Amino acid sequence: MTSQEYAFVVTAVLGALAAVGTVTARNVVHAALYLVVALASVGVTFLLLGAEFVGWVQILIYVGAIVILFLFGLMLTKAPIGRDSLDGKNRVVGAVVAVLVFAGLVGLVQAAFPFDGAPALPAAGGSLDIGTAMFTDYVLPFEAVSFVLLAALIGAIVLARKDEGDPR
Amino acid sequence: MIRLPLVLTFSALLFSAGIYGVLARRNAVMILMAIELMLNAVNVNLVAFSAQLQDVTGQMFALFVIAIAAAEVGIGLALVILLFRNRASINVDEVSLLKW
Amino acid sequence: MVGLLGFVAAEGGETAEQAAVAANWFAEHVWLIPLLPFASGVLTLFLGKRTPGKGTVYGILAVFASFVLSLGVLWSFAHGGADVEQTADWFTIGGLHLELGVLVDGLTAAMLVVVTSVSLMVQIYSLGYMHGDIRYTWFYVVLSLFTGAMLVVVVSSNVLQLLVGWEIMGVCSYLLIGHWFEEQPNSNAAIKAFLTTRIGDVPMMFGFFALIAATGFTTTNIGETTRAIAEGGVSTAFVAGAALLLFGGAIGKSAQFPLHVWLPDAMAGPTPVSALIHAATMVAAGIYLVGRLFEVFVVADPVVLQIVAIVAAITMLGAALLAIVQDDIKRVLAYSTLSQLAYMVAGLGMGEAGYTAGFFHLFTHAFFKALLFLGAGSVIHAVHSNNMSDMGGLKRSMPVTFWTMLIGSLALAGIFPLAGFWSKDELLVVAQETGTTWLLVMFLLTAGLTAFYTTRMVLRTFFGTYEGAAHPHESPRSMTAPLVLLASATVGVGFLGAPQLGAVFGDWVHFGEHHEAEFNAVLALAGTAVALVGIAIGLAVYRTRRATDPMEKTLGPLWGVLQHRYYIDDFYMATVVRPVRDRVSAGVYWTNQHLLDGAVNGAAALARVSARIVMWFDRTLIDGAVNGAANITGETGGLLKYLQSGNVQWYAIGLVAGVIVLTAFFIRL
Amino acid sequence: MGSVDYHAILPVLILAGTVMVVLVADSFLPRRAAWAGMPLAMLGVVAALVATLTLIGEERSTFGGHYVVDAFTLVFQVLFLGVAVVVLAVSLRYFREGGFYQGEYYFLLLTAFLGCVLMPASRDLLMLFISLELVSAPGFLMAAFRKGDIKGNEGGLKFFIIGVLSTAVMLYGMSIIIGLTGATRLDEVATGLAGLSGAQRTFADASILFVVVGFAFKVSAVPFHFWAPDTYEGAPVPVAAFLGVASKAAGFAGLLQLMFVAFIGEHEYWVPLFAVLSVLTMTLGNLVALQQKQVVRLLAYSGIAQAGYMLLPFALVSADAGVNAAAFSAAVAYIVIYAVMNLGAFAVTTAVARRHPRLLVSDFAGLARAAPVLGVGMIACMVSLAGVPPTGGFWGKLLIFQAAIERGDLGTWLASIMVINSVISIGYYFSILRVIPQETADTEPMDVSWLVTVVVALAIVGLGVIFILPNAVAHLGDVAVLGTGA
Amino acid sequence: MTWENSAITITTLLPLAGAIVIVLVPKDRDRLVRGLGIVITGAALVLAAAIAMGFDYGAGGLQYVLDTTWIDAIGARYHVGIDGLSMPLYLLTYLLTFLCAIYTWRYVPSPGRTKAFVALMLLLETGMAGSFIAFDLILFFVFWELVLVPMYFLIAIWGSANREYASIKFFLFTLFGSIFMLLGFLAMYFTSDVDGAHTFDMLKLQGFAQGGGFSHTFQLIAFGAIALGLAVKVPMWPVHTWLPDAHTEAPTVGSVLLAGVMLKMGTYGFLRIAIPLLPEAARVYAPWIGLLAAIAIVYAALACLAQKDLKRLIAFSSVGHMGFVMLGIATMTEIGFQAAVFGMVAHGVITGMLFFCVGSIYDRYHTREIATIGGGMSQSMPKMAGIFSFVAIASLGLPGLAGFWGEVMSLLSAFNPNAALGLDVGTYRVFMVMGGIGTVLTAGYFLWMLQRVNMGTLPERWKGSGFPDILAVEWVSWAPLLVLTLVLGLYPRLVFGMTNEAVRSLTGLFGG
Repeated sequence: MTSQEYAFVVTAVLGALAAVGTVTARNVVHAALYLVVALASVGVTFLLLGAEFVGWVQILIYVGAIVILFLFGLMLTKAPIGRDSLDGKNRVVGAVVAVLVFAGLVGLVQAAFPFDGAPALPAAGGSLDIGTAMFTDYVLPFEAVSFVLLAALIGAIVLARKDEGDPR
Repeated sequence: MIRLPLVLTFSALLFSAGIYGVLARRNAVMILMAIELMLNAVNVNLVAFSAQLQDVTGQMFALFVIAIAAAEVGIGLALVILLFRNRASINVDEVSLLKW
Repeated sequence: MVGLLGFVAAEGGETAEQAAVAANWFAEHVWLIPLLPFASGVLTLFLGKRTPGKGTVYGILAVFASFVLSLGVLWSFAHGGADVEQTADWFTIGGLHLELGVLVDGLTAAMLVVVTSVSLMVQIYSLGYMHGDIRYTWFYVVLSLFTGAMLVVVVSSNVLQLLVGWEIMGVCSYLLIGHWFEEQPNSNAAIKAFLTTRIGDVPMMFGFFALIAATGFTTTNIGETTRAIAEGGVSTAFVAGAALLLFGGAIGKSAQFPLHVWLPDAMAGPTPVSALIHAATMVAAGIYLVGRLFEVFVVADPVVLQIVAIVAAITMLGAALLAIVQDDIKRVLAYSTLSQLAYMVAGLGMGEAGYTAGFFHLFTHAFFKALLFLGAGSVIHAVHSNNMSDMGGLKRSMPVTFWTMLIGSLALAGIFPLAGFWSKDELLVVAQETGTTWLLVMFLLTAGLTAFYTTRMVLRTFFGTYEGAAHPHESPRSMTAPLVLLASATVGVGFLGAPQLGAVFGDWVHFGEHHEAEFNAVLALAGTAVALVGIAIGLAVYRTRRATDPMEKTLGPLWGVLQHRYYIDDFYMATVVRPVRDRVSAGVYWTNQHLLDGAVNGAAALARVSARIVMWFDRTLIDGAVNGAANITGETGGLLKYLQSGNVQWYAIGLVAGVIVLTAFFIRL
Repeated sequence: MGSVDYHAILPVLILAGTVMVVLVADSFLPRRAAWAGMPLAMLGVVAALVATLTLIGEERSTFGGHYVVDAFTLVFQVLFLGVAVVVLAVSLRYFREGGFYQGEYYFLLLTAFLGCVLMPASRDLLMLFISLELVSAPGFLMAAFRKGDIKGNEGGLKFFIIGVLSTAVMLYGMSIIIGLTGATRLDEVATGLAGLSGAQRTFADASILFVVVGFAFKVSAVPFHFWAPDTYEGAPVPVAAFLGVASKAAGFAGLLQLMFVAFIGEHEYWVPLFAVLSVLTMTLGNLVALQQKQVVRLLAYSGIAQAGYMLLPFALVSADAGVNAAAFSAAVAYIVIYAVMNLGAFAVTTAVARRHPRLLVSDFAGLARAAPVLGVGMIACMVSLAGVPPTGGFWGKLLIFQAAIERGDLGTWLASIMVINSVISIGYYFSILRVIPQETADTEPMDVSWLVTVVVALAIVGLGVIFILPNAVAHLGDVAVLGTGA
Repeated sequence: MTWENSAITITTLLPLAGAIVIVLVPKDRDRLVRGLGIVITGAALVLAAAIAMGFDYGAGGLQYVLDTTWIDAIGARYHVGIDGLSMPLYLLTYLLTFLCAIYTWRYVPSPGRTKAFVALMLLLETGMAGSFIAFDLILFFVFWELVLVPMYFLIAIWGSANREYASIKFFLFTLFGSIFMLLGFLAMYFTSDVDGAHTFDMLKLQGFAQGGGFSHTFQLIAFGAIALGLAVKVPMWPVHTWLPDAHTEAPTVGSVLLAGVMLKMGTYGFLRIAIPLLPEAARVYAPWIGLLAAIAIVYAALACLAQKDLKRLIAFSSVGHMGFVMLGIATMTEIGFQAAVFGMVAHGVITGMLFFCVGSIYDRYHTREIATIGGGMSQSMPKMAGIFSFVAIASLGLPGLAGFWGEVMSLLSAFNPNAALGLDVGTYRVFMVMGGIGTVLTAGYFLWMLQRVNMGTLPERWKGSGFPDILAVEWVSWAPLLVLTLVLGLYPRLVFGMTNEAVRSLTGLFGG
């Protein structure tokens, strides 16, 4: 156990708790805040793994932008508060399925990458390489993603905007 | 440093929590949040493997996933708002006009 | 033309050489004989209505020509002409080669004369009898077709060609019985006749198949097939079977027990038709068939001929008894015909020896029975009724009819020297010679009965007082002339078989070695005596006309049995129908509605009821299986669609659960 | 890393340019003239199509092998661009009269087609993922384009939720595969997978399944199909056409590459999986379709069933390269044929929607009289979808069938199940077909856009060509098989 | 391209081209469309006749062969040709369609739509004719199925009251059967190995089969599948139940073509495919086919007796007649095969004509209920009644008319089946007797039908309805059939002469 690993474990536990909180909280705002914590812990994990660029992007975009978006969404839709209004009737089924998934995934992970004797990860690094790659090999996906974002943007505006009169 | 299985386990937990949220939450925005958790789980994997393999590909991939996730959130919220405007409710279990 | 001139010349008594040439000409042109009536039938059909006389002229001229040619053929045989066979390729199917052909021997020649002469008489007679009928032209068309078909049967040299003629004859008979099809009983009778004969025809067809099979499916030629049978190579059982099957055809067409039921009903047709088809010619075709293929019967196990004789005996006596109780004059004659046909069959049943006698009776019977029918027709024409109870005392108003019918009746009764006497006598002789005493007794018994019912008929028709409604009058020339001609034939033809005159008929028609008929005075006397006794009893009973038939009291319960035709028709109905009726309660009413008349209708009803069951089977089981399968798939879809609950989270659960299950299932651990 | 091969990506460039032009033009067009986006888009699509055609016979690769032009790419690109032409044509009137946001719609539609066009050329996991999203994201939005209609919202939302969920699962799988193999290029993934063993291989296999989920969702394979009927029904009919044809074909274009190139080495593992998917999909689709009364919904289930047939060739993969080639070419040929007949059906449905917005099966009664070309077209498409010999659908099925028999054992069973399913499917195709010639009180001729008429006529001609020259289509698959090196 | 190798292709595809032309004619030019229909079918008939003229009847084997590539992806070739077995049926197809086109001149049944009607009829013609010339299994199958859709629409659109049920039943039944047939074809394809390749070519497969290429078990299975498909089309008992419905509901022209030609595709398939390609299995199945055929004969006759609907009665009678054809085939003898082909042609001519009659009767009475017609047609329409009787009597197998030879020769062949079957003759003799019973019953129902339709007096309700007797158009379209009925009856060589050589080589496969 290195110090980095300790830090990761703390972050991960925090993040995990926050994640569970996100999906179980009875108050929408609480849920959103839990989400902030969970996403931030993921960002911290990235940083701990040495992926600085991705880590900061995570923190800025998710914590900074997306969660705000969620909050706006919650306010606009006047989301009510309370277990019944947030959770559906299939909590049990959902829980069973989720536990199964978790067990399965952990099983697979443990089998494929046994904990005992697993080597410590080196730092991911490469933030500079990312910049280069983004505009050389990855220029095509980059352009494509920009179209996805553009489409999402335009489409979201069209759908979300309040029409006066004619257009359905 | 950090051992891979630990990271992967964290990711699995995020992913499972997300699945639970998608299945159990009735509020559409909550579902969107749960999905974000799942996508983040993926990113955790990608970055961890990127570190293990000492290759930026994983990180690149993660960046694209983040971008796409942002787009999805935008689309999702637009749909939710649209639904809310027409129904004054965003509980997905009440949305079952279309069936059979 | 050369031949015709030769014929005339030969008649003029020129050289034998010329005569031979002429004779050959006739024999070689036999094919014209059936063709002419067919041609006239077609002409009448298409042009008849636009020709003067509504087309009758074609038929009569054609039959007359055929008649002349037939006489020529017979004459050639009289002058020692040999058998002639001419064939032309027809078609080949597999290894089976079929030829269209004519086979002329003495039997053919005699039959040709019978058919053409009676047909000619009937056609002339019909000019008057059918005058003003709604389907006058059509009647002549069918009459011509019938004549042609019958002639085809007579001249055929192969079995399938014979079958063609045979069935066309059947259809013509059907059309003519049902000529007045506006009345349902007539069309019923027509159908009954066709179907009953067809029941016989099917075995006959199988018999033909057997013959063809015996040649290894190479030919259908009568000579070759019968030779193939006779020369062995096939088992005796096979031959016996074939013979019995062939006899089936004769039973049907010649109305022998147990398929005799159609003939009395067939009297629903116009009387000339009854005379031609149901007395003189078509019904004789069955006998002709047996004669034509007699080789098969002869080489077959003797039991076959015994069966033939027994069937004949039953029919002979049974029909004669039935004739006693009939009121309908045509039915009297119909049963008489049955009985006389049985004589002929019995003759053949006695084997080679009876061959000539049987056919001689066919020959003579054709003339006097045609005469009797035409006479009866003349009477019916006058009184507008078939029933003898509506007649009586017609002797004075219809002298020609009376006298000619009297001749016919005496001939039927077997009184010397009329035709019937000679032919019956010959049969008696053969029975005595072959030692079939039981048959001899039957012959005599039947002869007595025949004389009795004939007397009854004549007395009830022509003597006593007239009891009908119409005003009887003598028939027109066109009708009386044939009567007179036939009456003279009745007087004359018997001598062709008279032993004292050389029995020329036997020179023409014989099987194997010509069997010289002896004259047996004792038998002749016995026959005559029996006939006279019959007449005497008849006179005694029916001399004075009474309201009810005196025999009714005399016969007691037997009268009822006879009135119900021995319950045979009823029996058919009961045995065939009852099993169905007990199960299908609704069938009872239905059966009563439709099955009152006869065995054929009964059989048809059985068929119809089973048809319903078949239909049910069809609808319920077969369709049901198909529809059932369709329903099952539909229902499954109906349940499955509820998977699509409309709740998106259930969809998500489905998705994730699907992933879990599939992973769990297919993962290699 | 050489310079970019602009000729190779020319179609993509043209299409992308058109997307921008349409978007920009729309903001300048007055609302009355908003329909003009359609001709603009059409122009771009046709230009892209021409550009694609100039590439025929070429083998090119650019962006470090992320983008490859070969026969497979071209077959699908031409197909997608053709579909785009048709969808655009049938959209014009529907959207113009429906009071929709037209410019944005054309923009989104073209963006989605951009994704479609990228899909077959993409040869790595990342590009496949992004192409898929490029198809999906506009799809989610267009599905909900009937803004005022709750059903439209509902359909869009369901599509979105299931879509994003399956994307997440797919990404998880991809992340593991990348981690295990260290590669994203499909051929490298194949080599990487070959080097795995033990538990890692097991994990990789599970991940393959996760990846398949993303595409199985796209092609609406059971049990990832639930969104399809609801979404189709709620969406504008032309969008349903897009989802039912282009989006589905794009899914298959991706799936074909993944399974026949990247994951080919693991076929022993995933062949039974696809067998199950295929059987489930065709059977459930057919059985439920029997119950449908609404035409778009029925077409959705029909599309599910058809997807089952298209999945069948995947289950035929074996060590025998000959059989694989046959299966691959059968799948490609079937997809092409399916696209033609299904588009025809949707085109007709779009036109009918104008008079009968509810689009019940009974609304098609009398179509043969009201609009003969549409009636005949619908009949031709239904007969063909049902696989009645000797129509296109039949040839497609026959190719699959032959491949299945060639494969033997499992293939034979699958072939039998397919035959049974084909028989069942006749039931619902005929439920539509049989009402078309019926006589109805309403004999007034239907007012049909000439564009739709032309499109339907083209579909009829297309089916006719397949009918007379089945060889041509059968060989499309052969051509495409060369490109993947499968 | 010479006349020799392109003649049948041109002739077969001409109606298809004609259908396309007709689709392009403006909708309101009704007469023109019908006229075109007559001209096109007439031209096709002339071409077919020219082919028949140029045919060498003495030579065995195929003539007018064209064998070229088609769909190499699935191994199918465009192999067409004609031989003695195909020729009569090929000609019959063109004749009947031509007559149907003429019959249509007067009017197109409700709901009109002349263009579609004529075009479908032409499409049908191509399909039917094509199945008789195809020598590649897939090509055969394509033509075979091509018939299905036009016929479906002919019934579904122009049929009578219950048309929907009938058309769908027809479609599903036949499609169901043909799927099995296709499976059989494919099985043969995959099993075959001619010069190292699989093949769909009938002649090559025949050679392969002769060389013992197909195992016994394989033959049994493949024959079963193919025979099922064919049997539905024939239709053999008990898969015949689609037929009465389809025939009854179809418009006159549809019934004529259905009965006249389409049913023959099934029996032809037995002679062309099932038996020569799978001779061993044919030997095993023969008695069973014979049994079904014999059952069909009796069953159909009984069913006919129960019918109240005139057209349905005729429809059921087809089942019986095809039973005779199948019985002939089941004997595996030269005579039997010949009888079968003759029976097909005769049935086509006679039953086609019967359906014409019934159609025309329906036109006048607007009912097909025998009880409602109530008899007396001889009074209202003597000529119609006469023709109807003539045809009915021909149909019951009267010697001298066409119906006779097929029946009698089929029964004759059943007397002694092919020795190669290794069966006791008794089995087939039982079938023969059943057939014989069938002929009696057949006579029964036809005569009973005539009694109830033609005979008796005209019921009150029809008095003064002034039915026109046979019209000119009807005369023109019927006369050839009537003449043919008579000519075939008197001169059966017309058909037997054509088929002799082909049948000989077919029987040669059994060494019988």
